[in-house]
Amino acid sequence: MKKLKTGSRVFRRNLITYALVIAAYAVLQILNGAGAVGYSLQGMLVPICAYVVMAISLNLTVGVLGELSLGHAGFMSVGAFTGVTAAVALQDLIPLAPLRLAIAMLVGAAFAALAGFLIGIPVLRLNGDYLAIVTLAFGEIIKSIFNNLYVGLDSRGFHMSILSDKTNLAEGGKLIIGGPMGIGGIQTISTFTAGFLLVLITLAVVFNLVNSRSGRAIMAIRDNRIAAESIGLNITRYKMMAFVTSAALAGAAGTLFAMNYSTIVANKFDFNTSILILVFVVLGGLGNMLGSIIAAAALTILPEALRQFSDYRMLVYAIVLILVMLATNSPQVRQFIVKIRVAIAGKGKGAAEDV
Amino acid sequence: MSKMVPVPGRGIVPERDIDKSPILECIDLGIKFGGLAAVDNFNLTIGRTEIAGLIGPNGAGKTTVFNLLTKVYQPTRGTILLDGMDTNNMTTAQVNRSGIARTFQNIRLFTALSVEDNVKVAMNNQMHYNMWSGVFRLPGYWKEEKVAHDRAMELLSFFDMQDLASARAGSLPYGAQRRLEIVRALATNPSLLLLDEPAAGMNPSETADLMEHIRMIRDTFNIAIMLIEHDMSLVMNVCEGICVLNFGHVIAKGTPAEIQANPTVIEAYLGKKKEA
Amino acid sequence: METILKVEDINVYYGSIHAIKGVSFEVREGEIVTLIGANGAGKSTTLNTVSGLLHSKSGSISFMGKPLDRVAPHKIVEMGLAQVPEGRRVFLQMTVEENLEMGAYTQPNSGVDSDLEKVYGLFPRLKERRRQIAGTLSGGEQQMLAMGRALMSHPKLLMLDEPSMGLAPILVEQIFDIIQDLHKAGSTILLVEQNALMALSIADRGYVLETGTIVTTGTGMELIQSPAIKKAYLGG
Amino acid sequence: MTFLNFLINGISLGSIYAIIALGYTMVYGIAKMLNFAHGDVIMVGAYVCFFAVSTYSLPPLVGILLAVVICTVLGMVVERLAYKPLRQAPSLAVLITAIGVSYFLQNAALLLWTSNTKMFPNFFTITEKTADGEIVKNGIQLFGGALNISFVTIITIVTCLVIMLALTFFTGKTKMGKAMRACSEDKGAAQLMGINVNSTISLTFAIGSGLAAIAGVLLCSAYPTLVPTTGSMPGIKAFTAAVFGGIGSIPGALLGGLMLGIIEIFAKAYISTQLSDAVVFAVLIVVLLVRPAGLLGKQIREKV
Amino acid sequence: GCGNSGSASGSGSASGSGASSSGSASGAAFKLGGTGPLTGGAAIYGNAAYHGAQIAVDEINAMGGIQFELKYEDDAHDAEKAVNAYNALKGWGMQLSLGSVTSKPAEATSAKNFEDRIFALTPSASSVATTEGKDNVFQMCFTDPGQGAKSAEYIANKNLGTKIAVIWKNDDVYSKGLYDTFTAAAEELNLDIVSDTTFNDGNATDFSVQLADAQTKGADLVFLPMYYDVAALIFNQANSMGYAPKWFGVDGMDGILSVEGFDTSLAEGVMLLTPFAADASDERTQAFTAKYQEQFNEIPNQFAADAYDCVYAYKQALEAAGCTPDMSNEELCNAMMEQFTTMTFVGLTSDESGMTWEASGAVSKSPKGMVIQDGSYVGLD
Ligand SMILES: Nc1ncnc2c1ncn2[C@@H]1O[C@H](COP(=O)(O)OP(=O)(O)OP(=O)(O)O)[C@@H](O)[C@H]1O
Ligand SMILES: Nc1ncnc2c1ncn2[C@@H]1O[C@H](COP(=O)(O)OP(=O)(O)OP(=O)(O)O)[C@@H](O)[C@H]1O
Ligand SMILES: [Mg+2]
Ligand SMILES: [Mg+2]
Repeated sequence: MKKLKTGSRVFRRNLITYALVIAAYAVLQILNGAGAVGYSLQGMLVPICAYVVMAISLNLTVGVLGELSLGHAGFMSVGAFTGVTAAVALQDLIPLAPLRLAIAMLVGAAFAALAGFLIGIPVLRLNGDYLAIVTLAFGEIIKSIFNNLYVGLDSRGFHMSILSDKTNLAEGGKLIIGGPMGIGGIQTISTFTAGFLLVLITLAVVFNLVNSRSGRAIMAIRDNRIAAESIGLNITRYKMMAFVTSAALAGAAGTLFAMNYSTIVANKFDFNTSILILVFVVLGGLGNMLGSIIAAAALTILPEALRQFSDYRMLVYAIVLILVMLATNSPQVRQFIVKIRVAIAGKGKGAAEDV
Repeated sequence: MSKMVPVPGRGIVPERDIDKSPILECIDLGIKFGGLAAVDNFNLTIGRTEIAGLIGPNGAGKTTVFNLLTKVYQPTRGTILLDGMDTNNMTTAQVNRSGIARTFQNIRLFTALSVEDNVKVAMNNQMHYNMWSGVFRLPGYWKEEKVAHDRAMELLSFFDMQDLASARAGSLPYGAQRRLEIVRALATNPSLLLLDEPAAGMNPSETADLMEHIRMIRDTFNIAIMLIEHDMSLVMNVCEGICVLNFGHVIAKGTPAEIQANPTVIEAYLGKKKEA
Repeated sequence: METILKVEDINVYYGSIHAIKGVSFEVREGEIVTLIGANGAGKSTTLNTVSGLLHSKSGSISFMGKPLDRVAPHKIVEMGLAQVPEGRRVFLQMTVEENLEMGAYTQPNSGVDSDLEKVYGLFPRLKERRRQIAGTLSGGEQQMLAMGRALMSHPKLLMLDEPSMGLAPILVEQIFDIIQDLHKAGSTILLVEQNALMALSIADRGYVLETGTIVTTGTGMELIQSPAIKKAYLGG
Repeated sequence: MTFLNFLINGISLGSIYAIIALGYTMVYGIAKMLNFAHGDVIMVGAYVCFFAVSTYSLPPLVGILLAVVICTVLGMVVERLAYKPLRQAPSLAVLITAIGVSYFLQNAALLLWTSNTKMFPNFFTITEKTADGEIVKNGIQLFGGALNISFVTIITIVTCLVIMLALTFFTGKTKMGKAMRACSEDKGAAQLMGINVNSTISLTFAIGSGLAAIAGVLLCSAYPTLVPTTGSMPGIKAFTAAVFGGIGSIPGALLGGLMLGIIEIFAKAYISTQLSDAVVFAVLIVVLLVRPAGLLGKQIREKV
Repeated sequence: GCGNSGSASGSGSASGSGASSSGSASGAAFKLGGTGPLTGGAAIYGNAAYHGAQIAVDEINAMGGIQFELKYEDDAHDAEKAVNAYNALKGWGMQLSLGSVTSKPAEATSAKNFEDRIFALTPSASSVATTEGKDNVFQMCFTDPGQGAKSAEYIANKNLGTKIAVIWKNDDVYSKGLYDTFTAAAEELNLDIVSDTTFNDGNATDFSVQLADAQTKGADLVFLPMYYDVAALIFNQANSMGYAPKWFGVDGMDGILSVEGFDTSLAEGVMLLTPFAADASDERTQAFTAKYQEQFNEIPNQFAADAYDCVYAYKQALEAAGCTPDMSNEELCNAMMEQFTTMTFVGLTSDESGMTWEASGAVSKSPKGMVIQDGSYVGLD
């Protein structure tokens, strides 16, 4: 049965991805227990998880849906601010930190999804670079909003104001989001384990979505819009599905990220961050989730690993980035990789195709 | 193939379709691109299970007619009745759901998807499990996927392509790609199948094979087929009724025999030398 | 008649796919040579290798005595070799006329206008549409444009990849007439066709390509008569 | 009057965006790549001119020429080393490489020229002898000083128009320009026409980078602080402007740039300096919804 | 010029971050680490602080006695990278910390300092949140509130202006902190703030609107809670539109006179509260300035001076507490907290009476009111 072959090929690749992620977690935990993980790496574990989730979710938009998004950090931002706000609000209600974090992530994901939906309405009516520029625009708008947003919590509940702090909170009230000041004094309850679980969930969601009728429809639209319409697919519906899912996952990642630092500001989630995540995706390969994971982890660690280059660090980083792009795209190297895949999978056709 | 008989107000219709209402009626259909009227007062009816041919010189407006029927372009004038229903403000997708499927002159496959997925995705509207049952792999998912898989295989085997099921559509040889496009169109359960130059780039023996399939499709699925083709051997052999376009206007309608004999058509399209 | 194009034992790969396996053939001054074969036989690959778009792992190609190995495609065009690529490949966003001008890229500007008129003479439809964006031309109109474009460079050897594809019968006749006119006017033509019958009937010699190797060769007539060919390519 | 002032300020700012966008569009429209390093080439151009004039006290014109030459070479070198190997690769891969180049240029500048702010000299002034000594004028006062149009603005706008006309003519009328468009559409077919694709694309980058140098000088003459990151923000704005005006449309780039500048100033002036960015981008979105192919971009229906 | 300034900074800093500086010859040296933006848009402040500290360390190590090993890591003015940098330093074995140079990163790293019980003395991170609730994090610079309020008082007392405009950066913690406290104080002192406009990273080029607003509302004094590079732009544009109010800056304004190619006449009459003036007459300052110039050929600003002071403050405290490099971070931390809350330190950024610290970590030193006249600072009494 050939079908088993396709099925199993995709299935095998997904399985490998899960396995590698779990293995990586296990190894790190063991080393950590043995105190063999340096402070530097230790401190990066949670952000790496967050970036991995960001990369996978963006890959859903760029790789699977095939639309270039330059504002993905915006959703991370929404997730970060709303998630942390929720966590602060629930501080006393839910003493159990992991549970609080989980709920915070859900809230972050929900708001990001909402943002994704609202943004998707105009965005998805455009194509190509026009769509890209509008995502960039929304990223900037979100940044600018959070830079001017004031949210406080007191006995009477939430208070919100824009441009300047008009929350005038009651006694014992707490200003959570302070405009340019962002959020300070965050309880850092994010943990590597939480991050790891989020990565697994993200993988599961994306893989299962992609390998369902919705996923097929999304990829069909990517490959040929006109043909997709001609077989009766509702373009907007499926584009939106991918876009919103991607946003929601980014939101959860944002919460995870924010809850790892005692402070967070809107500027953190700017155009450069969006671009950085795009770099992860492209470097890892469009539609290739495992690639995204590896790229995100590697490129997050790289600048730290390069610290011994002192002043030349970022210069070296840039050079490495360029060289890697050139290498991964040179026909020779590609052929070589395909050969290896063939050797492993014993089956050349479509091996270059991921998802 | 059954004999064509004239029916008032419907031109000529295959005998077996007489008592059935037509699947498609075009009334005064027309579209302008800038100044140019690519198609102008185009009238045509197609019987339930008719195989109709649309021929004409290059640039006559044949593909444009298909684009109008499938709402890739909105007609600037005229009406399209699909099974008696006006498709006036339908989108391409809606038209497909209400029964028109097509192939394209320049192949448009989902190149990165496997052959099987190209077919399955066309069954999307016959599947009903929602995103969540997909993401959480609920029973609905497994059940429908199984059905879809079996149907896809059945359709592929129809063009004996089942062995290619797992191949990447983009990596198929040219001929196979054209056939896959037809299978994909069939997978949407159309009542009218539009084929735009299905034999283009095929050599005579491949073309002969294609003819067989076209007839088989009509007989097995009991649907109407309308095809554009420049290969007269195919047109004259499989089509029951033929409509000839030139400069966007219908210059002749009739049976293959009539068309082949029609001096205007010879002059504008067929040329002196006879093929096929 | 001296040899214009000489292809010796070329091998072409797409990644790991061995598409052309030791193909050799030659085209002599003033000939029409046709290359026929089923889909995927390697016809286009052969032409693209001659044009320098693809490279042969081994063997050699020489054009008018000069070796073409590793010569850049644009140089090859300057040497007088033009190809009408499969699937037209006209510049969709440019107007018909601009497309034709691109065809004359290697030519001195002085002659361009008269050449334009010549091409318009061959394809009046193009003249009507000279300002239209090529992308909106019908399939056939694009095919005419592609051919006209190639003629603009006064090629010593004109390679046509399935020029009759998607053309109305009457146009197919015209195209083949044009090919013969060009031939009479002394230009040399390498013709790849699905429409084997017509191709062979105007060709001096033909080669039959199957899965990357040349299986038969002979004069057009010989091949038309050969039962094997009849069966495989003439649908007879 | 204040309105007029704001309009003029908007045009001044917009003309700067426009001049950057013009260079951007060149590469963007032809090489079909988002050259995120463009802004940093601008920065390099500005530094070169700065050192030529301030440190080696060469005449401004020489400084500008030097900047143009160096940037042109830089552009071609970068293209050769970083982009050419990716001809066959997906456009996103090139985009990422461009980002790498951008990082590289910024950090190279940081090491070469330190992070210290440099104040760029304003060449575009005239000194007038008056009773009480000389006074340096950097603009024209109208209505008794109520309106002030700086020379930089005037020169920038003129330069923009000249460049726009030149580029439009070049890509639309000249053989080389048409060849560029051919390459941007179908490299393979272009080669079959006898077009040397590599040198053509290389030329595209040469032109783009040369324009970047000019843009850099004008940018810093108008807004004189010069640091290694000077180019990045204007680069993004210019990219926005280019898309806003319609991808590949040269007049569009000019219009897009001007619009962006005017909208930005008006948003600050009449809505809120705090939310101006949000407003600017909101307007951008609305416009793109009304004109999905940008202000002057024409939507080419895909022939089915 | 280009060439030599390049090489200078090259050699200057290459010796520092990463490869740690000399002095550890005598073996036992205190490992002193700090993070700051050495690259990116804010690199200018990070490098200044780092260079200042560098000079102090070299001087101290040359004296013999207490030895320091200095290591600065880049945080690109970003909280996340700052924490990474901090962890790198921690891995290196940092015993005493110079915190972070800029506020937002400092808030993140100081939280780490607090957890790890590694004492921190930041040269220039002035936000309250940096020290708030962290008993072992101290500042060398004024807190933003302190400064914002002081500026307002100063303006009121000297009644420098009746109608006041504020232009601030509304995506920056430092600027926002100063703005908040300034406006609050201004209200109490019923100073009339007629114009209140902002800018941010995205649009920090054109200030015509902000200035026009101030001008049309008839502001006679403009308060600029921002760093000097942007201020330079503002002066430039104000000049070209013929608007010449009184300018009142903050410590971030210091350094404007050393901007290469800046027409200092534009800054004529600019007032600012700064603890440091590079051309002050006292010979310590002059020695420092001279050294700094020949090593990095640029004029040191307040960031450099604060960092320089930090190192000397550490020296004094360590000596007083008789600490040795072999002590644990915990022990050092407690000793330092003890010392800094009790000692008085005289440095470049304080007058002879010196400076002291509250338990909160905030420094109390009298700011110098400065006015720029003919391209140099003159003390405002
Ligand atoms: N989008 C468009 N804009 C402008 N003109 C168009 C457009 N689409 C088609 N045309 C013109 O309409 C005419 C009919 O085009 P069409 O593709 O229907 O021809 P056709 O009959 O399919 O020819 P062929 O057999 O060569 O495919 C052509 O002259 C073409 O130039
Ligand atoms: N870009 C490519 N990548 C991989 N394989 C290819 C590519 N192009 C062609 N092939 C393979 O090389 C072989 C020869 O292809 P080619 O296009 O030369 O055949 P052809 O004779 O021109 O067929 P047609 O009559 O359809 O044009 C085929 O098996 C095809 O699958
Ligand atoms: Mg057609
Ligand atoms: Mg071919």
